[in-house]
Amino acid sequence: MTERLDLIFVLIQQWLVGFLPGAWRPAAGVVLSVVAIVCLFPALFALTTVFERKGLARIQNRIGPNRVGPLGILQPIADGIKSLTKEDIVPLSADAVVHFLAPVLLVVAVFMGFAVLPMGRNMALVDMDAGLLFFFAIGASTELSVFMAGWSSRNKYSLLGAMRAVAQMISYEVPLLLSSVAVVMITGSLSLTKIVAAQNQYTWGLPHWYIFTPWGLAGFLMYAIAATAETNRSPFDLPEGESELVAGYHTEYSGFKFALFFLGEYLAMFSISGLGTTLFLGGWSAPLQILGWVPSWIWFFSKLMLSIFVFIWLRGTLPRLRQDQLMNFAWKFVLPLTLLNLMVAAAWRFLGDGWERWVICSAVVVIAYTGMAWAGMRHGHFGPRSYRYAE
Amino acid sequence: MMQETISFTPQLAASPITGLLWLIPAVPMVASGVIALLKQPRRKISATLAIGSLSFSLLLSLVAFGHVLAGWAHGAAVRETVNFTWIQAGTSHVDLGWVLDPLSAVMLVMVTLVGLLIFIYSVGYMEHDENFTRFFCFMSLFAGAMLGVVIANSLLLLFIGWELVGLTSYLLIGFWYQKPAAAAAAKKAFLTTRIGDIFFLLGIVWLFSQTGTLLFYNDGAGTLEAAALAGLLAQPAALGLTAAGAIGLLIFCGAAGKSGQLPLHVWLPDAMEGPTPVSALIHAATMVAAGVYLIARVYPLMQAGALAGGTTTALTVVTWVGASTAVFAALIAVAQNDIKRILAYSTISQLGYMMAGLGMGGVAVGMFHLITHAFFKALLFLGAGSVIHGCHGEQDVRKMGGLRADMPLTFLTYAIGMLALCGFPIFFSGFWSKDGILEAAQHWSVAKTPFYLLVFGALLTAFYMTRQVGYVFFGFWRGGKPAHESPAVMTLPLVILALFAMGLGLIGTPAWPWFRAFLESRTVGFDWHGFAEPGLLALMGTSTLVVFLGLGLGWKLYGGQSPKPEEPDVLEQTAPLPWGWLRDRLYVDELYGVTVIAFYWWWARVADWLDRRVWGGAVAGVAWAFRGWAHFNRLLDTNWVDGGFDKGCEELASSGGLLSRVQTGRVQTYLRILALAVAALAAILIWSSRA
Amino acid sequence: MNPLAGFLLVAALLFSIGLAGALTRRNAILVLIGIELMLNAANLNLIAFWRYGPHPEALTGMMFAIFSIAVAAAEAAVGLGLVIHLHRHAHTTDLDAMNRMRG
Amino acid sequence: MSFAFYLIAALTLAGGLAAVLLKNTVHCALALTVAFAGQALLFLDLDAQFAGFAQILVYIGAVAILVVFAILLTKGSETPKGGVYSKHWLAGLVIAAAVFSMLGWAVIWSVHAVPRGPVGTPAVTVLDIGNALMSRYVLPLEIVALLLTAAMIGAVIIAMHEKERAK
Repeated sequence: MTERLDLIFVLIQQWLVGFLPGAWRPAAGVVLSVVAIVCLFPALFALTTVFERKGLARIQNRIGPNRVGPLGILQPIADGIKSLTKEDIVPLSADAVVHFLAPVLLVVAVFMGFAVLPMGRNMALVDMDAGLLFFFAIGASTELSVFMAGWSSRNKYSLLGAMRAVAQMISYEVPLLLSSVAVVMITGSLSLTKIVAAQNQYTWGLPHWYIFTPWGLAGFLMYAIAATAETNRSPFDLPEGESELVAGYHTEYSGFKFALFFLGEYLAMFSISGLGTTLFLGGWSAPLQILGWVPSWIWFFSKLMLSIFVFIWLRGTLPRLRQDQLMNFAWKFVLPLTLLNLMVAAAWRFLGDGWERWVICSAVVVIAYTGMAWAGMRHGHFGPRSYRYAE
Repeated sequence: MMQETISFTPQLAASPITGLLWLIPAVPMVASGVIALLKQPRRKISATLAIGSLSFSLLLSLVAFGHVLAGWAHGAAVRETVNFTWIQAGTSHVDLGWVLDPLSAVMLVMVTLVGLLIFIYSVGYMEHDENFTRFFCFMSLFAGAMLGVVIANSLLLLFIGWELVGLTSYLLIGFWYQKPAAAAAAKKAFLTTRIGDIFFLLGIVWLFSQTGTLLFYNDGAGTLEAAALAGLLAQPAALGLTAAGAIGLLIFCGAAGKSGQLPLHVWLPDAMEGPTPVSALIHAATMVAAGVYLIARVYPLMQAGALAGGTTTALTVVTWVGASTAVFAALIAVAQNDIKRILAYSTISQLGYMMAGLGMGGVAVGMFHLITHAFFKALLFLGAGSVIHGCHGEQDVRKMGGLRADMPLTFLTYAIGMLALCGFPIFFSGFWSKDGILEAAQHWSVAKTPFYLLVFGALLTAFYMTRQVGYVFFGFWRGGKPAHESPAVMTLPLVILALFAMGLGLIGTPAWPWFRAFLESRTVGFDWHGFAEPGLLALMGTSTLVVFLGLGLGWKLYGGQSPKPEEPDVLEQTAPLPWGWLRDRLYVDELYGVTVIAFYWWWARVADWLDRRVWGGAVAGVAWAFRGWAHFNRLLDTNWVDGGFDKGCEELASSGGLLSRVQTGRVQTYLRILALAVAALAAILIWSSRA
Repeated sequence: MNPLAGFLLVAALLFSIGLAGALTRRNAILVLIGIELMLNAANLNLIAFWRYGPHPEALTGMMFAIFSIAVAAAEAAVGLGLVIHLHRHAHTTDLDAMNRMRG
Repeated sequence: MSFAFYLIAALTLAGGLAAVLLKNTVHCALALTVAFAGQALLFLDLDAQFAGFAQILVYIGAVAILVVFAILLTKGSETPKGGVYSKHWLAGLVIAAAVFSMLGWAVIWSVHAVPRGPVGTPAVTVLDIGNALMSRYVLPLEIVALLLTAAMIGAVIIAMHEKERAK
């Protein structure tokens, strides 16, 4: 019974496909999975918006949405209807084609990223040999859509926001990639299913998740920072800083296109959290061996929602950074530490199974972090600094 | 065909500590490298690095020493080596390696321990120096190089360390290179020791050509093992020497240079221009002892061919040189007024004792004096440093006085060191080690003169040390600003060294010759009958008498009195002429001045003249000839060739004008031509391959 | 048609398009774009030969293409840096206007 | 020759043509990304998964963005007065056509001479590529690493704004 529950989506898919003639079955299976993803994540998006608004309200000592439906649960439906029925304004001087393509490209690219995420046992849409590379390749193309949106609007706030966003995304993509490479080095594979399988082992009932190793913990911290910046979430939400740039690159978007951007950003958050879960938090594996009977997809989505909660929490807690602080942080703090983490991971790989690797790797990581933080504070890299205006 | 590879595979399965022995010199060297990269203000880090690395070496050395001790306790003579091929050229190869045996183990512990204490002391002594980090960089480098000399199992590795040690000595003597005297002293030390080193290198090359290896011990194939020695003995050299004897003498030349033996001692007193911890570590305790250690290390070679109880030419030379150095330097020390210079001559003298001990009594006798001397001489130098520090840089003993009240701890420890050096009976290590040398001299079969020389030296030693202490610590203060006691970081090493200066004698008494037995890997037991050997007690009595005579004489002349600095010395009043000789260091420097240096001066003049007149004239002649030829050519050029060239150039210029139209400066024009050329080239290729 | 020939022809066409762009456009950046297209065409050739060549397991063509991609990235960075510098210097990116050989 | 190939090839060539022909420079850059994407799809069609994704990551993720930045920094998106094509555009076109005819001729004439490899998809995994990079191709890899570093430093230095030191 538990196995059936575990594989319930796979079984449903097979059952549905069974009605079709044999030649069509593989294609139909893929179409079904795509449809499932395309339906599921927007639903999750709707749920998350209300969750975020409620959560932020709690943090800010407010009530939050409470008019539509019980406790405001139906608020996203109202929002959706509103944005669908609003007038779609395209500025007169805007480049109409590019203006239209930008949100579409964003949403398509983000959806493609979900194709390689294993959301449960045997629940990856495509088990690609170079899955991680695919994910990052697709992720890189979202930068282009951001630029397209900002440039086509013919609005200086949009363009500035877009340039900030692109610069930020490029800068933080490097540590994002490098911290993932550590996992690849240990696992020896770019396939996300294999990465999860490598973590789905237990010693004394405890899982072998990578976050429970020195390099994994350090890598996860760096990954989390880079992911926050990559998705333009607070405290790295400069591209959309409403107090400075109105709303960044989607200032000139309204109605359904704006909703698409909104959707795209949340989907990017989901996919990057899903990847983090897969790389460091053991993917769909249970946190304790005795909990192995719980269906794997429940674990995946619980971890995903936990990450989303952390995102919301950060947004409610931390103030926004300044542009120069943001860039300095990326290149002078996060990047060196991820590079060091690669070496620590290599040391971990070659030090054998004994206790020495725990001691050595932990010591290196702890010393590096405290040392960098100390040096940074001392030389004022993160401290106050006079602002240099963009030239 | 030359094939150079570095393979680092030890040939012998050695114990873990022997395998790790290379860390002992390597760690201070690495520390030195790191310190070299630090900025000057990073005092704390550099001192910590230097002291930490040397502490690590000390720890490892103690482990190694314990390993040797344990092997000895089980009745085995420990001699473990790790050898590897450094350079492979065709079939011949040069091997390096290191060895752990009682000799190297004892030296390791001594060097690291004394070195560590001096490092700690230096933190206080060099506190106000702006080049603090540089100092510790050099000191660490020195420690590493010296430890490399100690563990070397190959004459080549030893020589590498030897030269490095010489380099650091040069750097440290000239540490205050702004002082002209220091810079000159550094150069002098470097050049003088180089003379010995050239002979040493000759000996190494000769040895390599004879035996094909430079390893000391290598499972019967090393140079110090029976097979190689027999081969060397069979090979005659000039002057009735065997090859073994000749090589031994050449190596001794190197040792004499480094250890300041007659006649190459002149650099050592001048080396006192360096900071006092340097004088203590390098020019008293360790580096100068390296020569003695070298002789001890190659002792089988020096001794090769000796009959039972007999001696060899090489050892005889060692003995004579050592004994005469001992007296010679002690005589000069009597008439010196610089506190460090007195100690420097005393060091030379004591090194002479060690050499004589090696020559007459064997490794154990010489080495024992080396070890005890290292401790008490380091103590004396550090005490002198403390005095200088307390007297604000004053070094002239005549301008001190009465310091026993101002610097009680320094006085106490200095007195212990001084008594140990004089060989005050029973309680001080110097007594036992010097006694061993005297006993060996008494029984020497060749001649009795060295014995008398050494006894006289002992008398002088006691005398000049009493004179110095009388001047410095007794009487009344004759300097300017009042003196003060040094900080704890300086006095603590003094106290520790003082304990060693007293206690170390216990391991080498005739009743319990532990040290000797350890070096020779024999069993030992406590036996009062050791004193009952015929003549021993009489000898001890003699030496005690001599010491007391020296002390008493010194005290009578200098104790409690405090002559003014301008006043002539007491001895000078009685015998001004010999005093003058002694004060001017028996004119050795001047002798060199009128012989060696004058010769070089003359030779340089000759070479200069040759350069100017003969070679310069030849060059000028050739130049004249070429100038004539050139004039001729110019005539030809202007009248014949130029016309043709001008015509050709006009042609070129006009055609260049044509070509320059293509050079528009437009990138795309170039690109276009490039593309056309590619297309044409491809067409030609395809067309030609078709046929 | 031979599949290899198809890919090679596409590559040749892409190469020529890139070349035409590099030869006819006035903007220096567009010239660089043309050169990028030419590089891509070359990469396509390499991959096609790898796929349809006799020894795909030796990975030679594939490796060549991967290295070529890396080098192209460096080339683009330096090339665009040069263009920006030129623009700062001459206040134009028009290649026709940039025909002086001296700064 | 599958339908997919023709579709992708058409997409790639259209992207390339647009990149060369369009008036607005930013549109050119965007068309260039289409050509890059089509190229990546061609790589996938050739079973070169790794190269295809690397193509997307490097070209779309980095080179295209760089081009776009360069365009904005040089104010290149404004159409110049004298038209977008150079004076000698006809010569360039003719030469490009000549090169194409040469290449096409060479391909058609010589392609049958290429020895055929094994039929079917070559089983090349990312692991194989990694092993090859770390063993046989390790020297080129190191050289490329050096080259990238040099290029990065060079690009930064070239593009760096030299500020006059007023102090």
